[in-house]
Amino acid sequence: MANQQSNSGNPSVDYEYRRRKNKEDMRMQLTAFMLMIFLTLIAFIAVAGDFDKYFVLPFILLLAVVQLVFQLYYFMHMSHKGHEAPSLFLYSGALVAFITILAFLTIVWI
Amino acid sequence: MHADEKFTPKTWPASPEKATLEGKNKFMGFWFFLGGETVLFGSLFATYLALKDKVPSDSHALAKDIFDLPLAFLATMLLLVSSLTSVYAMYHMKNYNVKRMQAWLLITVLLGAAFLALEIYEFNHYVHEYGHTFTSSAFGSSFYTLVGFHGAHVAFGLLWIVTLMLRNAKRGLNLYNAPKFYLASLYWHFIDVVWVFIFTVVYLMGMVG
Amino acid sequence: MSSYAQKKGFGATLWDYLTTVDHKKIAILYLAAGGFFFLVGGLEALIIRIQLAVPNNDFVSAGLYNEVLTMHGTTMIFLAAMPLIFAFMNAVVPLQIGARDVAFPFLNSLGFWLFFAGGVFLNMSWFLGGAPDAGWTSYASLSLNSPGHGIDFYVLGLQISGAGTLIGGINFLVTIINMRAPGMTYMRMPLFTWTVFVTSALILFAFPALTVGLFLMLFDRMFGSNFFVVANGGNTIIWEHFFWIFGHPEVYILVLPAFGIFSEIIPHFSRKRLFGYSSMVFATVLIGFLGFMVWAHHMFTVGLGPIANAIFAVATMAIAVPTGIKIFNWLLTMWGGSLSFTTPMLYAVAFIPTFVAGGVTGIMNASATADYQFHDTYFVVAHFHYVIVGGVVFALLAGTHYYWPKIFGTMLNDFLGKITFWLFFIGFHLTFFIQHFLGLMGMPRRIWKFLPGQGLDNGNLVSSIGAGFMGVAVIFLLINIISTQVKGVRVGNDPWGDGRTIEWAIPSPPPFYNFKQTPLIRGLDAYWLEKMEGKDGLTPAEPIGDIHMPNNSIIPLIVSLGLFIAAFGAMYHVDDKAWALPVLIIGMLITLGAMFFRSVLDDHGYHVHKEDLLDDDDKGGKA
Amino acid sequence: MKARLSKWRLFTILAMVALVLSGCGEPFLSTLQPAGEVAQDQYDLMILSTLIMVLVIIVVVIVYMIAIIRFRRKKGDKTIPKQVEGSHTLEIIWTVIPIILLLILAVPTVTSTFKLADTKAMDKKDADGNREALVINVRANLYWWEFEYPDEKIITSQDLVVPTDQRVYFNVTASDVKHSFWIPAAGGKIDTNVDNVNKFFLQFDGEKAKEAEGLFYGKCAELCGPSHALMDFKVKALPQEEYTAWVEDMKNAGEPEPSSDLAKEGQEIFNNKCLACHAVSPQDGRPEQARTAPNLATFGERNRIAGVLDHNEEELKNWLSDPDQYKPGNKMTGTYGKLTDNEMDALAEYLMGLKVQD
Ligand code: HEA
Ligand code: HEA
Ligand code: HEC
Ligand code: CUA
Ligand SMILES: [Cu+2]
Repeated sequence: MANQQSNSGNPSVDYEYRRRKNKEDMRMQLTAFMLMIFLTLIAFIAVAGDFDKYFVLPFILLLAVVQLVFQLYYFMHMSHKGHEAPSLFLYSGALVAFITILAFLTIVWI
Repeated sequence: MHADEKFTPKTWPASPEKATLEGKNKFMGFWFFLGGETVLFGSLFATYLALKDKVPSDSHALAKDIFDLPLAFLATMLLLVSSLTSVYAMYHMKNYNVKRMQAWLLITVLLGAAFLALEIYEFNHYVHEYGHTFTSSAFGSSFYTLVGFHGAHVAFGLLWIVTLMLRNAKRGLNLYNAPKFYLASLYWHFIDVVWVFIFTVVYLMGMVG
Repeated sequence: MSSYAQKKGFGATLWDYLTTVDHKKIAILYLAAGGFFFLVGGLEALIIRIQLAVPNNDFVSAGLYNEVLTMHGTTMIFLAAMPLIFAFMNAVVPLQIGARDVAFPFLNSLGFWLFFAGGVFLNMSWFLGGAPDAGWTSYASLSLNSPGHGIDFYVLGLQISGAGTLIGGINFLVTIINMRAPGMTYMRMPLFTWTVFVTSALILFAFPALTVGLFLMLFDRMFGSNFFVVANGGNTIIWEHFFWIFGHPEVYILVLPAFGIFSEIIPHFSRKRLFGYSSMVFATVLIGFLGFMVWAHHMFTVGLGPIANAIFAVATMAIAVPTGIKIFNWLLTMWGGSLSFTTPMLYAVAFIPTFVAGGVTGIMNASATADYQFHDTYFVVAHFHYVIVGGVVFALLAGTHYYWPKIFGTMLNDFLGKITFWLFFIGFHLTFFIQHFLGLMGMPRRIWKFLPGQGLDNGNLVSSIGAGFMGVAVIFLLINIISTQVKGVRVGNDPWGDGRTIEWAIPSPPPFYNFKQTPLIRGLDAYWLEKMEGKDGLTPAEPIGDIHMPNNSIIPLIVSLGLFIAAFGAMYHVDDKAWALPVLIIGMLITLGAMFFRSVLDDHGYHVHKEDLLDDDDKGGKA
Repeated sequence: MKARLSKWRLFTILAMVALVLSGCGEPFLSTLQPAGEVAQDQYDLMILSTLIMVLVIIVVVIVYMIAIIRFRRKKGDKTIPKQVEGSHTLEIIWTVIPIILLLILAVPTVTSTFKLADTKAMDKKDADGNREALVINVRANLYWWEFEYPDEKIITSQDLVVPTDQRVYFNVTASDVKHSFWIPAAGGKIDTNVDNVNKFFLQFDGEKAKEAEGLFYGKCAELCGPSHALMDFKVKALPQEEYTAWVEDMKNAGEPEPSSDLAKEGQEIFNNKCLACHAVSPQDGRPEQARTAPNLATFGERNRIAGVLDHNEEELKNWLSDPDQYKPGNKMTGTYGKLTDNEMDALAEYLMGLKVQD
């Protein structure tokens, strides 16, 4: 398992292909970004709009989770391969964090 | 293979951040670190939620009184856009375009700095307008700790990116510093993720009540 | 720079250790520092037992007793058991997976020095106005109430050493994922490596909770925040949750590598492969996972309500299942084997019933309503010493004897080793078995003295006598170590015979680059496989080539030193001492400066050249 | 040989008996001699779990003994045993059996958890709007305990007085740092938090109380500072009539009336120096925060001073001359100046005469 190069055989063919791929990737990123802005807007509007509390709270939480997924899978490339261990550990961390929050909302009384 | 080998756009590998073993290790280690950070912020959120609106009987600054939508919105936009600009920087990193990468990073840094400035203004506002301070109540302590920890992460991220930009201003990209740029950008996104939850859980949910 | 074995002067050797990034030397550092703190913690234990030997004793005062008790628990857990486990992680894991070093040698060194700085800082409290005195759990209402700087030492010291531990955890995760030799799939990893992997993951997720808890405590004590100040809306239960969200996984952080060590020793000295390897792996992962779901079993009496208590009781009991799987697999490994009772094996064999006894009292504790009686009594003290001493300390002692040749190239005396074992074993059961009954008979824990006429006198005396046995045992161990190193008889690759995993295929101690050629792993227990096929070495996976090595660095030490200094400044800043702020700033500048220096100065390491490696052959591969 | 063997046997039996006997501890303190419903429930659970655990240990030890005896390596043995990979059947067996054993333990655990947390009876009112159950408010303070009977409007300290053979309900809290309220013979502990009021109940068995001579020991079970070890209290468990009589006496106690001149003198001094903290009547109308010291109305009837010292004049004077020597870190030290020997005598006389029952 010494250092290894991940360049494949023919650099110039590879190069064109990669350029194109990167560009496509970037377009996806832009779309994701637009969506994120959009979601943010909706969340703020939902709050500004004085809707029923029991609708707004779960709704904006849902939007936050969707944004999280966008960030992770697009901006942070978690969908690319080589991210198996990272996602396992990130989700485990999220699980621990979730349990902590759940506990603090239920069994820390005042 | 040496880390400071020179490259052209053509010889530049597809995933420069993971092209060396060192890069791979850093990449993996940093993701794990983010896993730990998730627990750290989860704990801070938990504390905040447990202590939200817990104030001594004679004090009145509650979440729904102090927060302000436009301010939170502005901050959110700044940070969201800076996340995109750092994606652009990485795009150019992958294409071995050092100049553009540096330019986008600079924009990212500026946006981040604006965010920080806004946050400082905001804290100041709460202190002077509502007497809502770090020591005034458990609510205050938990609010400033959560948001302040995030702010400290932003500050550290800025410092990190600026250091990287300066240090590598002259020598360009190589397989030794590419992972570093990549990690800094991951870090920046992570900060943004945390902010998504801060604006939702602290500001929006705080205003809903 | 080339660091071949030359006879070096003392200064050069010292400098070498201060700057080393070699996992084998860092292992020795951890072993020495952890061993030292074990002696300190043990001495504190002896003070506890002397004080409690007879009723109404006045050997130490009440305040001092609480300090000794707190420092005993804190030192043993954070400064003795953890680093000793890190010693074996460092000494063994890279060798077991066929790596040249860990993933981040520099951070490895930083991790050690941070731990060490934190540990020294914590113990400075003895000389600077009093140690922490609120128990190792440092429950918020009491610790906020504690005068002086004891608790500040606790908070800052643990914060610093905790950072070191977290770094170490991440390092081993990456090492195990990225640095395995070709052919070493996950299901071919030796079990010790597996347990280290799971332990590192637990560290990664458990320590942030402690970090946050400590921050809150620090803010409350030093900066006037109100997290635990009830009058201003605070809540002390938050601390209890954070402490146990960290604290329960912590005990598995300790015990899993101990399981790992025994999972190496038992097959080795049974000449038989580990029974049920895959279920052992599965059980390890499951214990790690469940470890995060049960923390509130330390809080049954807090008043969380019957629903929470019931859920956490049942979840806790579930851990018996994977642990039981492990116990029976060890038994079945010995079954049908050819057992040789060397010192390490004696510890392993003693561990099984001892740990089962400690584990089952754990399950009794898990029975929530019964725990209303057990909680905070000597029954719990007996429970956790059975699992910690009977599990972790036995494993550390076993590992010390077992891996000594791999770490130092010499062999501890087996006869002295057995004396140590028997004294420690007998002393241990004398000390702690009777404590179950003391607890049931109404003796709370953490009491400075007990009064006569409550039926507690005899039991406590027996317990104290047992502790004396353990003390003598430890002295025999020290004698053994010293005499072994003075004699300095060198041993070969596989001094115990029957080595199964690949660390036994290379010289003892290994050359600084570990493997001249990265080995090809062809199955579980790779070295054993090769031996069974009549070969006496591993199959290489690559031709001999240049080896890339990291440079030594003093920076980790300086970074840690800076934090050590800054911590003093932070602490005395509260007292409005004029010099405190400058000290804080200077300390932080040292740390940040060193980090900056590191990031500006590129350090690409160096290469060991092929020719030198070939040369090395003639020298017997010694380094 | 035979003689030696039988001697050994005798010795073992004796040792066992001794262990069993000492294993029970003292009836006023030991959880192994449950003196009431709650302790009994918990004791039963302890016995059940112990039985399961002994079973587990026996199974493990049998397999273990056979393994380490049968499979020792003979000297010079070079054979290599069969390398067994594992066994699915066995794996299943030792997964399923523990699960069954755990279920046997889990079911009663969960049931009793809910049973012992059931304090609904505290709020039950009868036709006149009076509470049916006896409720006592327990307040833990740095090294002393206060027991307030809210419905009876009386307060006592250090000595808890309860009727036997009925459930007694408690509201427990702490006023400075966390403590834990524990009467081992009567049942498990509950933490006295600074954040909230915890509720639970205990029950004291009349028969068992007699065995323990009507007096149980209570302890603080949470580290709370230097004198945590000395934060003991006593529980007087009285039959119903005696209890009712005691309550009546307490209600009618009023202010103390010293009987001798010396005691009168003591009262004088006490009112000057001590009354700011200590009350001497069971009806202490002050709010909780003002009640910063044990109520001394029944001091003459206690059997310990400050929870730990023998109850006699000499020890009382010792206590008054330097409380810190007996309870390090207590909150009384240094609050009342130096007392002369005369003052001490007078105070002792006065305090020892503080009684509500004759
Ligand atoms: C290495 C450390 C270690 C380990 C491994 C354990 C293991 C376990 N512990 Fe322990 N524990 C501590 C260290 C440890 N503990 C410490 C330090 C404390 C006190 C902290 C403090 O307050 O200061 C503590 C306290 C503690 C408490 C709180 C007590 C109280 O304060 O009231 C509880 C309660 O549930 C508990 C439970 C358990 C359980 C269920 C296990 C299980 O993992 C045990 C599982 C093992 C077995 C059960 C044996 C083998 C299994 C079989 C042979 C199969 C068949 C078995 C059955 C069917 C039962 N522990
Ligand atoms: C890894 C963890 C660990 C280890 C190994 C031990 C080891 C021992 N512990 Fe303990 N212990 C804890 C962790 C540990 N402990 C914790 C967490 C607590 C709870 C603290 C709290 O409540 O906050 C505790 C509490 C605790 C108590 C309860 C105190 C109380 O509640 O009041 C007692 C009492 O008997 C005790 C005893 C012992 C003894 C006799 C040993 C023995 O096994 C020690 C054996 C070692 C030696 C005897 C060393 C001998 C040293 C020498 C001979 C010195 C030579 C010196 C030189 C040459 C310089 N420990
Ligand atoms: C600051 C308030 C304070 C003052 C003033 C004070 N005490 Fe106390 N006293 C306490 C406290 C608190 C305790 C409980 C100590 C403990 O057990 O830790 C106590 C305990 C006692 C006890 C033992 C109580 C028991 O129930 O067994 C006696 C007797 C006593 N005080 C007498 C006196 C006398 C006499 C004086 C005046 C000369 C006095 N106290 C002045 C606070 C005070
Ligand atoms: Cu009160 Cu311990
Ligand atoms: Cu636990």
